[in-house]
Amino acid sequence: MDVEALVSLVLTVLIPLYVTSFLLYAVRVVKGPTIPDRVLAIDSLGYDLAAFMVVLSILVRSPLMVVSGLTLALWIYALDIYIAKYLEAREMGG
Amino acid sequence: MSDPVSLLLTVLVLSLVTNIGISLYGVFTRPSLVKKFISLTIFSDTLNSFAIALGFRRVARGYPSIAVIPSIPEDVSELRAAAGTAVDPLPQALVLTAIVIGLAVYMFLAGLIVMYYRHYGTTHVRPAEGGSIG
Amino acid sequence: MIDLVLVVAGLVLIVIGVFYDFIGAIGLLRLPNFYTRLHAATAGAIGGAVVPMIGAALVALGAEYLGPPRFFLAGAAFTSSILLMILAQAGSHALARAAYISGEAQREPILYDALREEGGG
Amino acid sequence: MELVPVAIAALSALLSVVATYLAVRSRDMLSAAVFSAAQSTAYALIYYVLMAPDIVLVYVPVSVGILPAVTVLLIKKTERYER
Repeated sequence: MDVEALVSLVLTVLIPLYVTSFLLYAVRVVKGPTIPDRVLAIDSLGYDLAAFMVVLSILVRSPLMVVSGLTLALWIYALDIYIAKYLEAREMGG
Repeated sequence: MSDPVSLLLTVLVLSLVTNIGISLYGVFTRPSLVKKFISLTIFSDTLNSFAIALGFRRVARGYPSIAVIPSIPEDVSELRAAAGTAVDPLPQALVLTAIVIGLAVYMFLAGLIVMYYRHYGTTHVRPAEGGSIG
Repeated sequence: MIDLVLVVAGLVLIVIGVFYDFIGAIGLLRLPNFYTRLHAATAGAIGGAVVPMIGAALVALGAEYLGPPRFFLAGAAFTSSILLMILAQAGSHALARAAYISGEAQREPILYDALREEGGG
Repeated sequence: MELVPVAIAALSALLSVVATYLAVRSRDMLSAAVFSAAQSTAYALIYYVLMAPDIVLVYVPVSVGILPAVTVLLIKKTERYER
């Protein structure tokens, strides 16, 4: 078995597990009772989506597409900081 | 329609059409200006994704690649083979400009909403039409 | 031979990452409280994003059929994993501190509140 | 080979429909901003699978990074709950 067939087979088998975990994260985004729960779920979803983009760029054989995964990993945590600053400034010393 | 790939692409386009309907509902009927702002951003993003979906193209075998030719081709047939497996790069260039200009427009709208709040004391649209919040 | 070793090691790391990802998703869905969900989310971020990126870098170094851009893929994935290892904790820490200070999340099942004894967050 | 990425794009579009509906219907503006960020993440995955990585490169900093900042700043300057 050559390298290309091995990599394609393993990554194709792994795709449904990734999609299932994304659906579970999305359930928590929809269901989350408070704002920090939703922000936390979107945060984890973004990190795993960045890893998934790197894996998918190997699977579809175009390695230049990895830059979008890097950008998503660098920017998705900014939402945490904004929401945290808003919640801290609203009720100080609670 | 029996082809599963075209069925899935149909599902994608119908979902985007549903998004356009929901966001236009938000722009037209929600009373708060901030909610109109959020719905307008969603509407603009959905229109951009229609342009991207227009440039997607199915190739004979395998998955299409991005339109990058890393080395100078020797003759025309090599260039034709590279162009035959790539998606259309022109809608991507147009959408790139649309996203950046849209950001400037949203900044201006945010400034206008803050001015509105300082003048009327609320973000409800009713006082601008001459009525009162009831 | 070294190519095959690199590819197999990278695939093993990717499989471990998918396992962590799945466990993190189930934990984020099933755990009862915000502060316990924070633990599951951090495990999902480090084990589910940093480890598969290093694995993808190893696979790209070993797979010769991807052509010369595979070195770019390996470097970008490795840099991204290093930066993610720094940034994920910063975001989670800021969010937990804000949720504690503002009282947004319920902190009911608690044994010992050290932050309150020190006089607020 | 072609089926897997297109299926991911269709699933991501369905998730974006749910996020858009919740963003329009919720009465809390901060929650609407968070749902708008979720919709932007789903759209980033759609753009990626439709082979436009340069669009993702611009769309992610603009629509995941800067637009929630503008929206949260706007909510801070004005009011949080819709009447």
